[in-house]
Amino acid sequence: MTAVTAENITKRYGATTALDHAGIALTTGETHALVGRNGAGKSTLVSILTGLQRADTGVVTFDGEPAPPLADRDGWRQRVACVYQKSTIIPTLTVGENLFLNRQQSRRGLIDWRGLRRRAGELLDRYGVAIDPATVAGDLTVEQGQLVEIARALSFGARFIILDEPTARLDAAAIERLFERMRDLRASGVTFLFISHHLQEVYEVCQRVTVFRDARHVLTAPVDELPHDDLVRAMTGDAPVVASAARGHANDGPVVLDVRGLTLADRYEDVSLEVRAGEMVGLIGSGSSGKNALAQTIAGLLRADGGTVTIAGTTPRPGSVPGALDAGLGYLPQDRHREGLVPLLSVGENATMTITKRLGPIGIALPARRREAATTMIDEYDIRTSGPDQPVSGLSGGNAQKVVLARALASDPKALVLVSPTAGVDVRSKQSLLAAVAKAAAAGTGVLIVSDELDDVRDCDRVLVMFHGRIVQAAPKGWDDASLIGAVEGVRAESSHEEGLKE
Amino acid sequence: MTGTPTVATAPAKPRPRLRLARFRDLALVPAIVVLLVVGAIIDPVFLSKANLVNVLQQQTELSLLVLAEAIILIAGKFDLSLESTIGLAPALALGLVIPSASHGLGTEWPTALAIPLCLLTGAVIGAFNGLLILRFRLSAFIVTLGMLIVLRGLQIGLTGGQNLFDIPPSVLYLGNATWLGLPASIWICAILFAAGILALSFLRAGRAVYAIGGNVDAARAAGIRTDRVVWIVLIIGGLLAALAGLLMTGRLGSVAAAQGQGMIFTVFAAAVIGGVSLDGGKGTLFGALCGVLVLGLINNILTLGGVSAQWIQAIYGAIILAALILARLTSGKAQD
Amino acid sequence: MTGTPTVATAPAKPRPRLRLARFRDLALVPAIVVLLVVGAIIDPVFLSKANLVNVLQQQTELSLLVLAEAIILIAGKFDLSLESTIGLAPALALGLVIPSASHGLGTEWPTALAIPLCLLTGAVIGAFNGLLILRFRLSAFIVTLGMLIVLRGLQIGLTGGQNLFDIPPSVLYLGNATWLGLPASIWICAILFAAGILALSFLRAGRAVYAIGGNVDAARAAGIRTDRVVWIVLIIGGLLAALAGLLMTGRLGSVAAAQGQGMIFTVFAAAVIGGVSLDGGKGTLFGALCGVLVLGLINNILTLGGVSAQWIQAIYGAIILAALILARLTSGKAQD
Amino acid sequence: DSSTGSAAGGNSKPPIGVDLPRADSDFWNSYAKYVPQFAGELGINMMPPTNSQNDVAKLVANTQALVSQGAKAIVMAPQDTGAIASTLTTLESKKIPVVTVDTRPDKGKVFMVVRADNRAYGQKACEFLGDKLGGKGKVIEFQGSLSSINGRDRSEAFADCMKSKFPGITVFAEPTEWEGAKAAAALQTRLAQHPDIKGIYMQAGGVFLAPTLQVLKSKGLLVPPTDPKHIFAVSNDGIPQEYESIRKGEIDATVSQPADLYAKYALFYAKAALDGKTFQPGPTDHDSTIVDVGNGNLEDQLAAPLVTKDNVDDKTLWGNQI
Ligand SMILES: Nc1ncnc2c1ncn2[C@@H]1O[C@H](COP(=O)(O)OP(=O)(O)OP(=O)(O)O)[C@@H](O)[C@H]1O
Ligand SMILES: Nc1ncnc2c1ncn2[C@@H]1O[C@H](COP(=O)(O)OP(=O)(O)OP(=O)(O)O)[C@@H](O)[C@H]1O
Ligand SMILES: [Mg+2]
Ligand SMILES: [Mg+2]
Repeated sequence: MTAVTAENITKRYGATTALDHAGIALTTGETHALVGRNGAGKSTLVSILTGLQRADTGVVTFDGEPAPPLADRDGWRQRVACVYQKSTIIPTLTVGENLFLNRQQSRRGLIDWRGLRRRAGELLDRYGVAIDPATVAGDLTVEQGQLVEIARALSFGARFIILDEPTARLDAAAIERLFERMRDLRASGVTFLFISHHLQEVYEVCQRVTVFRDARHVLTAPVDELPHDDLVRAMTGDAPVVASAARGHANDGPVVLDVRGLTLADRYEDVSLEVRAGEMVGLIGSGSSGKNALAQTIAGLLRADGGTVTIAGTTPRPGSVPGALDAGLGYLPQDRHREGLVPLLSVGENATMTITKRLGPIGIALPARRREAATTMIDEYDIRTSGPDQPVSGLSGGNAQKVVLARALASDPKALVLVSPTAGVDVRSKQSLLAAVAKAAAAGTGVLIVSDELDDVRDCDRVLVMFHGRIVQAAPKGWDDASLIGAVEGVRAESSHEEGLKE
Repeated sequence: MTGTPTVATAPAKPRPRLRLARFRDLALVPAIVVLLVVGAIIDPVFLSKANLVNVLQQQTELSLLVLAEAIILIAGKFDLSLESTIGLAPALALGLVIPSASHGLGTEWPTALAIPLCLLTGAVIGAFNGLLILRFRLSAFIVTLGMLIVLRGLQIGLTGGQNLFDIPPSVLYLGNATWLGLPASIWICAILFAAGILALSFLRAGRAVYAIGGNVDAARAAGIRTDRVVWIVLIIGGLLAALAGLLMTGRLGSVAAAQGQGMIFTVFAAAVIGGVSLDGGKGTLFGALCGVLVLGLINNILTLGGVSAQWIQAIYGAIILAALILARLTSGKAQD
Repeated sequence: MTGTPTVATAPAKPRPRLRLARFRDLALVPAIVVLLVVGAIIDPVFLSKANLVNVLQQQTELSLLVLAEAIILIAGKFDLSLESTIGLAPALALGLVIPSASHGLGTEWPTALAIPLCLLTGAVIGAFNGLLILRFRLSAFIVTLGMLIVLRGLQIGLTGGQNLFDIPPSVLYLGNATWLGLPASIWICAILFAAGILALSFLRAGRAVYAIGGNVDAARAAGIRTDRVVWIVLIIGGLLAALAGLLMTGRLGSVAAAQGQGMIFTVFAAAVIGGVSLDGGKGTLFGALCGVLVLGLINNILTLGGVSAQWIQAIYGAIILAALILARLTSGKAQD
Repeated sequence: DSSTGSAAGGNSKPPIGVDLPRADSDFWNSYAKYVPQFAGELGINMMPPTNSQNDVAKLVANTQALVSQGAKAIVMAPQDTGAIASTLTTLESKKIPVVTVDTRPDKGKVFMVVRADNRAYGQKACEFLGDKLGGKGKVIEFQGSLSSINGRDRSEAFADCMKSKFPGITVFAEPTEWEGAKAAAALQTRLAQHPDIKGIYMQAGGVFLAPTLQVLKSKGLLVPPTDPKHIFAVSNDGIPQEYESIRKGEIDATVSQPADLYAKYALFYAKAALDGKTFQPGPTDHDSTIVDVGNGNLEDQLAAPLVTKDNVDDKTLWGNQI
């Protein structure tokens, strides 16, 4: 009955032990969750289970038989399909070719392109993905790319499928469709290993759950027997923090972020919003709703076609990041790897990048002062690092995110814009990140949280909903999830457009 | 912004994209037409069959190097040492077969071995580059930069800096023969380019080259033996450079001690003008071929036009730079 | 034991990491020591002050180019055209001041303008490269490859391919003078390297260079004016190359039409042996300086050892290649 | 015959094509200046000259272009002599006579080679230095590129002569690839190693003269021949700067490579070929000898005078005419 086992797996990367005698066993036909904090070793186990890397010790078996040798890629692919955490779409090739990479149908030795396109179209149809197979993959949105990857993984017909954080960047409807498919496949006997930081998803689709902590296996149990708090405790090793920082209701402070009639062609249109000092405002929307472009415009990374952004009373030059920062903005970009961190530089240097002016006179940045400032931040935000001189590339995802947040808060901003602040961050780090944000708000900063996750905006005083480039609804505290999700997905968008807006 | 908020689905992308991609391949064709017209205006001789055949023949060796470099670039690697291989491979092969009196190495192996030895040398150089790049994980730029110097030094060392001119007729043949009214070297290049274009478009191994250049981790995850493919690509690169060396030897009737020196800059210029990206995964061999033709025509027109010797290099450089900028503007994407 | 526990700070973060990073900077120091020993064994003259000063002086121009290239590489860009700037900048400046009879351009501007004009030319070339790279979003490799050809062509065009001999003493001065018993050019290089090392370590703008090379999007989002910094870096690169051209002109007493030709390969080899990465964001100027010294010592030892002219290039290339491989093995990281 | 030929300038005389070898040396730039001048004097219909930029592939391409434009005779100066064999064969088959200047092709038929004897350059330099040094001491030689035939001829002749006539002299032969910077570095290093070096042979004054003088000056060795510290220097080319230095006593001699005669007699023989004239080995009317160099090729070996302080002001030297 065991479909897959991995026993006693150890894997080291130089000084880091990514897996330490860890293991997992999956029963045929179950959907098995694997959870753990950032850096617990989940993705490393995935790369060993899919034959991309060789474990230092330990064995993997499929249906009781030992795994094929590493060189036998086809052997592995018949046994296990995988959607990896990092995209494996090749941006320069078409969607169709990505789907059938290295197994293109050929006729008399030559690839049959027409047949390939047809089969790709059929495959995408089967999984309800409305993408032309002739599209160049680099032109897809993140979610479309992920759908293509899922379709490809399913298309191998393997009876064991691994999904490494597939939902991290999908919107609610897409997640629901994915779960629907997973249930169908499970009914036909497919085994799943499902990795996610969203614990409610684990309860929704999984039967059993395995927890890794610090590279070791901690427990495996049926989800019914493991209440949410116990699961968090298993992951973090201590009790979950529930309370968030106490914060007065602030609706009377000065306006610190004032967006008036902002328009950027094809991204968003005529957007206006206000954030007051001490206020927390959420801005949610699905993929391609334009929320991201709006945040980038406020930060000065994009220049709007029309409209104004005013930060704490000054209007910085449009399209100038230093201008926005000088006016008192703190900004946490969407993707910490792409826009947040310089991987080769130290934690200290990354954390102080926006406040170098304070590190010394006449353009000098004194290392001693930098280390001092960074040490303060490390303590304040509980960043797990060997010190301010460690290269930031050695941090786990959650800690890396804290460095970016610490930097956004370092300049004591009047207004703070956070984009997807908890993406790919484990449950514990999520809480401490949001607590740090709430603390800043309590100290008088106006906060705008831009996200596609309701969990990120729970503490907010108001939540704005963006759809197709416009703000279509504004919900005061005490909203109900269902109506917000409806608005995010565009249902009732027309009717709520006028009445919803507060200002 | 269609303003009809229904359930959000992925917007169906229409098909013109593919057509556009195909057009991008043809981006240089108008440039070639313009050059043909300009050439015809400057000197009526330009359009004569003899002159056009000359232009093609003069570009054959360059085009083989560009073919090699384009495939290597598409695979996401780099090979600067091609410009030394084009000299060393025939020099070494000839050194082994010709008598010491003609500056041979004294081995005087059978003449029939010259061509196989030349190609073998090219392949071995490619394989050695591959060893350093793939096994030692060295940057391809750096390895092949070092090899560029070493190989040129080897050639000077082996030949004592002499030109080899006592070339057996079998070696001269390819660079000199005429097949069906056209120089054999033109046929060879045409066939190799056609084979390359077909292979990169219709063979799994060819598509693997694009996949590796586009995202090597993804290619590996898809079961492509990335190291092996890259290695083979580098060996093919060395082989093509050696073949180019043979053609050049035949065409010029000797192996110059400096054969190929300085060519690598032109090779890169042709490939990039032709739309091949230095980042890997992008570009076509047809585009690269067009790049070679453009450079050849410019050269021919500058010669026919009698541009002053003093300024010819500056003008040539300026035209290349302008072509690069135009290639950037028409492709519409940032290059780095 | 002065342990006076004052305000409790963060749990004493140890500093060994920093030390390790500093050690990596010193990776080439053992190699330099080995070369000094080998040189002393080969010829006792090697360790004489005169010889060592010669080695340093001969490397001054190269070291300035390496300084320029290292900063540009750390910023994540590329400049191949430095090797033409080192010739064109002094040639143009001199052309404007010397009489037509000495192959000047006929303008005969005041001689005092020569040095400012030379530096200005370098800066303008850097700024033009920056314009093409940053405004048109062209690949730096390609732009500067084109500029390499254009600038060399301009020099030949302007001077008619002549070497310029009639150099005013003010221009000769820097390459010839002796300050405190050492050639002025050595002092200049030492001061500029020291300034560069300090600036890249302790200035905000210097750290910005590393941030841009490491991740330009992150640097932009953190409020660094990335385009402006890169532009300034490219201009400084051109300036340094022009200064190197001045020193070379002074040392050799003329501006050769081919001044600097082929140097860029050595520049890259020195920078990479010294630990500067072609991917940007990695490496130090001290390491690059060590790379220059290593190459200079190897050259000097090969000359003193009287290696045969026939094989000297191959041996030199092989040593460089070996050094690159060793640099890779000791740094322990893949290079691409 | 080819109907595509578009004769240059509507001149009825058969057009002659000239390819210049490079645009980056003083010597060849002087040659380039003399060519149109003598073409006028000889009444030749010369096509606009092409330039092969020291690249044999360009030389071949240029030749083909000249032929398609109707050239009836071609003057070229292949710096890389092996690589034109096929081109010469093609031209021979088209009955287009070729005159090569400065270098002799290793293989292939030409109408005439116009050249000064490069071996004689090395020989003359050796004899001059040997005499001045009295047959003993140390000499440094800046060799040209090993891959250039002229460099090789000069190196070999210099070495042979030193070995046979002045065995007491030690020669340090420095490879320079014709680069001034390499020569300067080698001279500095050798002077540190052997402060008693007494002679210098530069194979090309155009590139080596200024760097050598700079190094000597910085070492305080730029002194008149009367001073015992003087280092005897022989150069090669005959450019005006060398004459300047000889007058100042900085160097002692140079071999004048006759740029003017190269241009004059190259065009002369090209015209003669078209006029159907033929030549035999033996002395000529212009102080030179035609020799048979094998392969049925003739070579007019022009006089290449050694210029010293005694004859440096001779007005007939080309270097004194520009
Ligand atoms: N290629 C690598 N080289 C060095 N260290 C690595 C490498 N891959 C992973 N690690 C380290 O191994 C540990 C486990 O990483 P892994 O990616 O398996 O974590 P994860 O549980 O998937 O985390 P996340 O939830 O953030 O995805 C981490 O400390 C990580 O930094
Ligand atoms: N660089 C770009 N150029 C042109 N259009 C873009 C670009 N990036 C995104 N878009 C398009 O602009 C619209 C708004 O995108 P934006 O990224 O602001 O939305 P988002 O809500 O943040 O989406 P996601 O969550 O997928 O990032 C979408 O239609 C998107 O496809
Ligand atoms: Mg992971
Ligand atoms: Mg988004």
